[in-house]
Amino acid sequence: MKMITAIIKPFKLDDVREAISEIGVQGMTMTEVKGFGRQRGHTELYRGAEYVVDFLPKVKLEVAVDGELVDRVVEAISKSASTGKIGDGKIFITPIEQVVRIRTGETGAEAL
Amino acid sequence: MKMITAIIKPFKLDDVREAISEIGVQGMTMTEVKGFGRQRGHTELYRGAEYVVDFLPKVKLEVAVDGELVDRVVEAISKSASTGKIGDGKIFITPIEQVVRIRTGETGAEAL
Amino acid sequence: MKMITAIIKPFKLDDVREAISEIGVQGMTMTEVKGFGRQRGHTELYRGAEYVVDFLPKVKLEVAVDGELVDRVVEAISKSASTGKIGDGKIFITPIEQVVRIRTGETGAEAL
Amino acid sequence: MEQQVAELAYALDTFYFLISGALVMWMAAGFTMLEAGLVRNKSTAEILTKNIALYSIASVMFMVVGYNIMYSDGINSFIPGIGFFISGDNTPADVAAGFTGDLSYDGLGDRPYYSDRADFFFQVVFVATAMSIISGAVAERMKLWAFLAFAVVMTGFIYPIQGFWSWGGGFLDELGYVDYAGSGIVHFTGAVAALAGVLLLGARKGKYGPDGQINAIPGAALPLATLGVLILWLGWFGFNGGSELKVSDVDSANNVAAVFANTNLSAAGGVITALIMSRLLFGKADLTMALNGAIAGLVAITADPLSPSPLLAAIIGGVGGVIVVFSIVGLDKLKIDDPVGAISAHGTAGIWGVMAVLLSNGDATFMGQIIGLAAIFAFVFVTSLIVWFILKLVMGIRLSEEDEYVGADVAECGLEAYPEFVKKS
Amino acid sequence: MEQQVAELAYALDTFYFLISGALVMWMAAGFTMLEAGLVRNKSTAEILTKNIALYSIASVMFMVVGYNIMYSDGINSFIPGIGFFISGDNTPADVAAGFTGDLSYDGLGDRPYYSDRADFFFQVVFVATAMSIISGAVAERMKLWAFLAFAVVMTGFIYPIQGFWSWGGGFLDELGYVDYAGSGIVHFTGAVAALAGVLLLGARKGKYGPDGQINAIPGAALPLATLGVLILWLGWFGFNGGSELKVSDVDSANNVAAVFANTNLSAAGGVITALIMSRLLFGKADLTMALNGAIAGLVAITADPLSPSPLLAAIIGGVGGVIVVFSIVGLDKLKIDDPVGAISAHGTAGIWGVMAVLLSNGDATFMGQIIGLAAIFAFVFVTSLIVWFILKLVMGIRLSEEDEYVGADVAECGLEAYPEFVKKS
Amino acid sequence: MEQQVAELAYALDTFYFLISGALVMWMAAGFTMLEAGLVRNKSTAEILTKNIALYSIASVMFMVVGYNIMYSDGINSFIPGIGFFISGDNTPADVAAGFTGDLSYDGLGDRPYYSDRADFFFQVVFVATAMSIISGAVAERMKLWAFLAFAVVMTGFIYPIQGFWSWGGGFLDELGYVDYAGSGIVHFTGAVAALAGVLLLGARKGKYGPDGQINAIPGAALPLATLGVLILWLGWFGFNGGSELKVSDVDSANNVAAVFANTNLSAAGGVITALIMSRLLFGKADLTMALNGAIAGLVAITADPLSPSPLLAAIIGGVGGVIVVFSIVGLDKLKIDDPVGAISAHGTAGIWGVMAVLLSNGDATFMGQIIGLAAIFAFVFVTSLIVWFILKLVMGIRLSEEDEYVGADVAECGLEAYPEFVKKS
Ligand SMILES: Nc1ncnc2c1ncn2[C@@H]1O[C@H](COP(=O)(O)OP(=O)(O)O)[C@@H](O)[C@H]1O
Ligand SMILES: Nc1ncnc2c1ncn2[C@@H]1O[C@H](COP(=O)(O)OP(=O)(O)O)[C@@H](O)[C@H]1O
Ligand SMILES: Nc1ncnc2c1ncn2[C@@H]1O[C@H](COP(=O)(O)OP(=O)(O)O)[C@@H](O)[C@H]1O
Repeated sequence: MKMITAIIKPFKLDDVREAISEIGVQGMTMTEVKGFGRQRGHTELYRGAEYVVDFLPKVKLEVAVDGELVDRVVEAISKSASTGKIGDGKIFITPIEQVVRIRTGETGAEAL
Repeated sequence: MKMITAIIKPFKLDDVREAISEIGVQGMTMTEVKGFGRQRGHTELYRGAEYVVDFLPKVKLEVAVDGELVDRVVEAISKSASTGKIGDGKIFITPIEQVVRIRTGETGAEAL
Repeated sequence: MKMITAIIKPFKLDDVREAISEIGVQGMTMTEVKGFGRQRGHTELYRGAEYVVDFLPKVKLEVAVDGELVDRVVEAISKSASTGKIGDGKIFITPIEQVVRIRTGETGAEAL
Repeated sequence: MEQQVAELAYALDTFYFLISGALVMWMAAGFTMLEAGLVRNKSTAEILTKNIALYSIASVMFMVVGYNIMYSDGINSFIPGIGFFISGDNTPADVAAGFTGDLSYDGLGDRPYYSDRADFFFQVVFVATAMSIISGAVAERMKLWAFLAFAVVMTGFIYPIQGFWSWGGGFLDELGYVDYAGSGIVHFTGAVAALAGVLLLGARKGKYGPDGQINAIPGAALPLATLGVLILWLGWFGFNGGSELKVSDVDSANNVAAVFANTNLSAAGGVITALIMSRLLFGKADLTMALNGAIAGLVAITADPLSPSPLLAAIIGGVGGVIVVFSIVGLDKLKIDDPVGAISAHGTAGIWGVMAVLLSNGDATFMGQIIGLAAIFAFVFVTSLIVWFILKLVMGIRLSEEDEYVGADVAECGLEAYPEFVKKS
Repeated sequence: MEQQVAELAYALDTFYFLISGALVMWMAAGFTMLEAGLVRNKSTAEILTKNIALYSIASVMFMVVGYNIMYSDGINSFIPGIGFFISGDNTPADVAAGFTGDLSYDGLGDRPYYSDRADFFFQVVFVATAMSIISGAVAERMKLWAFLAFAVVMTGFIYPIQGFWSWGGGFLDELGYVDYAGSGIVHFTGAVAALAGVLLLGARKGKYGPDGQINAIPGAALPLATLGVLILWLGWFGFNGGSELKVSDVDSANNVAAVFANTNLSAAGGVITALIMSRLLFGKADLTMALNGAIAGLVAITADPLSPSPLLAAIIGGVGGVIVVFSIVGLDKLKIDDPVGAISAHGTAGIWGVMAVLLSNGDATFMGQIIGLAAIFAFVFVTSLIVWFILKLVMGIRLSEEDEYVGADVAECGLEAYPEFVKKS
Repeated sequence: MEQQVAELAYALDTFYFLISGALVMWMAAGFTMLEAGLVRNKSTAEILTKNIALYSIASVMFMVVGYNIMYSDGINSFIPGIGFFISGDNTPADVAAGFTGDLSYDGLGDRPYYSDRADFFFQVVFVATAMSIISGAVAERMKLWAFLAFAVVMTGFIYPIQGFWSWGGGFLDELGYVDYAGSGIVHFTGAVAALAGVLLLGARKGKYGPDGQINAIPGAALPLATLGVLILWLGWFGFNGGSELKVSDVDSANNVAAVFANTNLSAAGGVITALIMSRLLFGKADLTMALNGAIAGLVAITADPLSPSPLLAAIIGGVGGVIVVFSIVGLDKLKIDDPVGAISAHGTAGIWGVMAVLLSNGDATFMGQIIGLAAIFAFVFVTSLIVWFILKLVMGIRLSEEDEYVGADVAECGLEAYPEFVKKS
């Protein structure tokens, strides 16, 4: 089982959620984060003084999926989150050793 | 060493924190997240227009624990976070390769 | 490839960001979190009633780096985030199996 | 020229009434902001809805029946008469008829000296004030429609009946109960009805712990609460200043001026002492206590803002500021959960205000003031309790536990007060 | 003494005018808060900027040219004259000259009975009101500077020209169109100009889905919206109350008092019915509908706040509250995107208000009212559309898609309304 | 009838005073909201506390001693006398006694024509205004109780002493210094005391970088700041309009009307030019500059809102709006950290206002105005500096670095202004 963590542009959230759902993934967890990267922030003037916005708003999506689905999910996210412009974000794949569904106590793929 | 990541219902936070503390775990990190899952959102009407709430508020707890404690912590979370209703959440267990306590530079289990 | 996750004190964010950037790391993701640990919260009085603040504001930084850089990044964070006082935070190192840059589809170290 | 002078005086007094009334109407915004600032996010939209709706209901009910009860001829000095809707106004001839050439209060005789419709307007905003006090105390857990049903009865009947006793010429008036602008008749009345509701309703979930601990539930937006208090402060110049009921001669004008100055000083005194008390008791300058201190000062001076010297006015307010802090802490000890401190600021400070009349006003008697308070308490508490109880049976007054957890906003109004802001869970 | 009495009456009427005008000025804050509460976070600072700037532009443009158009001698009863800046005021001699010893309206003759400068002040805040209505309807997607350019033309020319027709003695006045304080002349006018803008501008991105669904875009801060409505409510006492134009005799004073009471009751009626309607239609007590109901009630009574009985006033407002709910839902079906409900509350309810005059005022005729509305609609819609269209060609009126996505605040003002608060993306 | 007419005029003037004073009191809410909107989240509750407390302290101190200093007989024209508390009011006989049958200002003689208590009320709110200016400039880093201690001295002594020089009949009055409602006496005074405090206090941590860069520290809630400015705008009609001190004859009424119109236009001018300047200089329409522009316009016209034509009033405000933008940027270059722009809007624009009197008022002299400013500056700056310095020695005036980091709210008030909202760290 893998955790797919995607950092995406906030306004792509709905597209990505739909793309993933279509594959049959039933759950995901979203966090509002701030990203620092090649896409540079911008400088604003407030009352004549400078104001650097380094960290840009991003959305982090975490989707736990069973092994076989990983590639399809990664592809779905890649496609739906892409604008072709810098700052589109990253996808990280990390191992999960175990999953538990709190309500039922189920574990493994059934818990997803 | 493992990272135990639990997605729970927000109002269970205090119960879970206490349950974990009782086992002797001394630290944890909490993030406010939004979850999408089997527990469906709801539709509201605002000025007569529809308004779908897909993502529901959840709390993510991250607890790094030494190997031997993992099962007890998972069990404690499972019990204290459970309401028996859909949307109770998940627990993910992932490997940690190293931990460092910033203040002292300690590493490994001592750093927790 | 590793994910370096650091929980630090919020006001150290700028220092840490600069320290990491100097090593040549180009990206990172920041989340506002709340931490529970040895650094105890405090009790406030509001209208004469008690008000316990358990969870203290922390910042979580996630930095994906290629193997060779890991130690230098950990060291840079340790130094720049340290105040020597309790609550300075932790650094967790976890494995990443794959990275994808959404914009280009690049994978592995090139995707960072 | 006599007719012209009489008309001018009539016009000035009417205008003065209307502006005073507009300022009191503005107090509705003050209560709304104060309460919206002191409840939690999740109950904010509902408290806003309650406030604008209660004001509207008060306006309509008082027009339909309340005004005619309060200022009825009365079956006897306890039981008022009843009547409906608002009748016509004075004619220029009425005004000129009895004009003696003397503008002073004593020279008025039976002559009407201001518009009846202006009087209605001024009275209508008072009943809304009494009702506004209640919404804060029962906030975050009472059902919206049950509250509004209570508002119908309160503003149409309960308030007008007790109002008849003092201001409509009933037995409290005869007994010499002195309450210039209504520390008792308006503020204490509102607080008593609130108390009855709170007792039946119980505390918000989580407010009191199992082993007796009292948990703080901080208000979500203190700038709004502060704005609310400053609005109330401004509106109170209309509330007290208008209650002189006349401005068109030297003595009346001086009186109105004294009322303005004293009202301001009493509020100031309340802020200062409440802030110092909270510094001494809690170690910090609790802003919310200072805000309640201001209101306590205002309520305390309302029973007689005219007789005290400016210095005494500041002291009366100052004592109110001390009282309100102890009252808030004390009610919490009794597990009476009042999210905004309304029962303390309007009730406890209202009692103090009614008794403080004795400090400077020779017309007031200890017994008169005590009987006034007792009569108001007994009547308002019992009738309110009955009404709350009937509502409880008929439709329920308390939100379900789940609705309370989710918040009254989503449960009752289907929306959030601040939908885009990320909130702590 | 005659001179003194005339002067006193002049002073009282002038003061009454100024206070009324100050209350109307305060409505600018009402619109600002209402709109700031009903747009999204990311458009908040810009809507604040628009509101304070439009009020300023209205003040200056009306001084430079608008006032002289509206109250010009007129080339004929359709085409006003033109003039610039504000001239002097009446002298004590002017005031005393024609004084007949009769203070009533009929006894005034040609004699000036209040300060011309006070009249200017009172008028200037009215034009700002009309303009404020527009900013809400076009919120979140219109370019700031295009909007301000429109404000220059609207407040300098469009509003004054149609205002001349009724209040400047033009053909609508001759025709017997009755509109006491401007349900049509101010509110409907603002709504029509807004409609023209909205039609050219289109809806906010995401408001209407591809297969006809209507998406809610909740307002970001309902306490501000509620405050805004309560401010408007207060300000409306100046708006309607001042439109009697005289308070200094018994009849005028009674009239002003009746206007205050009716204005209050009509707003109350609108709140109550809009709340009940939203409960019936949507299952929840939608606060924002109650707020629009209050405004609809206020707009509806504005065309004649004097003739109806208090009960009828509450009913007129109540009907307004029902109408506004259906209008908001209806406009959404037509994909006319009005973030704050301004077109419904000021336009649809304005039509109702103008026609409701027939219920109680014998001077009004069905044809007169209809022609009044038609003339205002035709002129304001066409001229506004032309101006919006020219602006579209010259500088563009709509934000780029990216700027709209990022939000007008950052795009136009370079700052955020709530920079430190974490917001949902 | 003579007595009646005199009484009516007295009543009207008293009522006018009281309403004006109530509007000025309302400015306290304006400053509170403006400052709460322009500081950061973490200092918001404390700035609210400061504002409500300073108003209260000003009210009490001015009653206890300030009023009697300012309007004392004076030892000489530099040194006022002293006295305590507030004495009685005029009798009807006093008012009637000297009545000549002439209501105009010139006909008054020594006769009292309005209530002394109303005068006290009107004056007391002015001193609160001066004090309010200071709280914004020292925000986010000054200790609460040190600030309140300064308020005691400022409102009890410093302000009254310099006020005595002009309005109490002291040497500036004799010298012909013209300052109608106090551009210098109130606003410049407040700004100068603030400057002294800021110089001793230093900038907020992080405001100025090590290599000279100036960092923006955006205000947390611009809707509140905008509301604050609109409140101030409304209140200013009382501030300037009431400063005519009389409304009861044709000339006075006209004057008050001219003051209302000019005050409004000057504020409007300030908004427009500040907005354009910020567009030209910074490329964006900086809302906060427009807000400061409004205040600068208001302050600029305050020294003479009567003499200028409406057009000139708009220009005077417009120049104020330009000046304030450059002043804000300039002070930042000098590392004088003023979170809300108070020193620029009240100080720099205040200087401009005092000098702009020369444009239209023949009574003013260049030397008189300059000496007025110099005297105020010298006295207020030196005395304030001394008081701030003593406070620094005795109790410290600056928050500890940690408290400043955590925020004054938690450090001083033990609570948060918006506890439930998630904020950026
Ligand atoms: N090394 C990294 N570790 C963690 N997050 C990263 C890293 N690099 C980039 N990110 C995240 O991805 C986002 C996009 O990266 P950026 O370099 O701006 O553009 P791109 O994804 O097009 O290369 C960043 O805002 C940040 O949130
Ligand atoms: N595959 C997944 N990956 C990541 N988070 C998930 C996943 N599935 C569910 N979650 C999280 O768990 C929460 C609860 O899941 P849900 O399916 O609603 O109910 P249950 O936990 O009872 O099965 C979701 O709101 C979401 O935050
Ligand atoms: N076991 C843990 N798992 C996850 N996060 C932890 C754990 N222990 C501590 N933390 C995080 O690190 C922060 C600092 O820890 P704390 O024990 O207070 O001090 P220190 O880092 O000095 O030991 C905590 O606030 C929490 O966010």
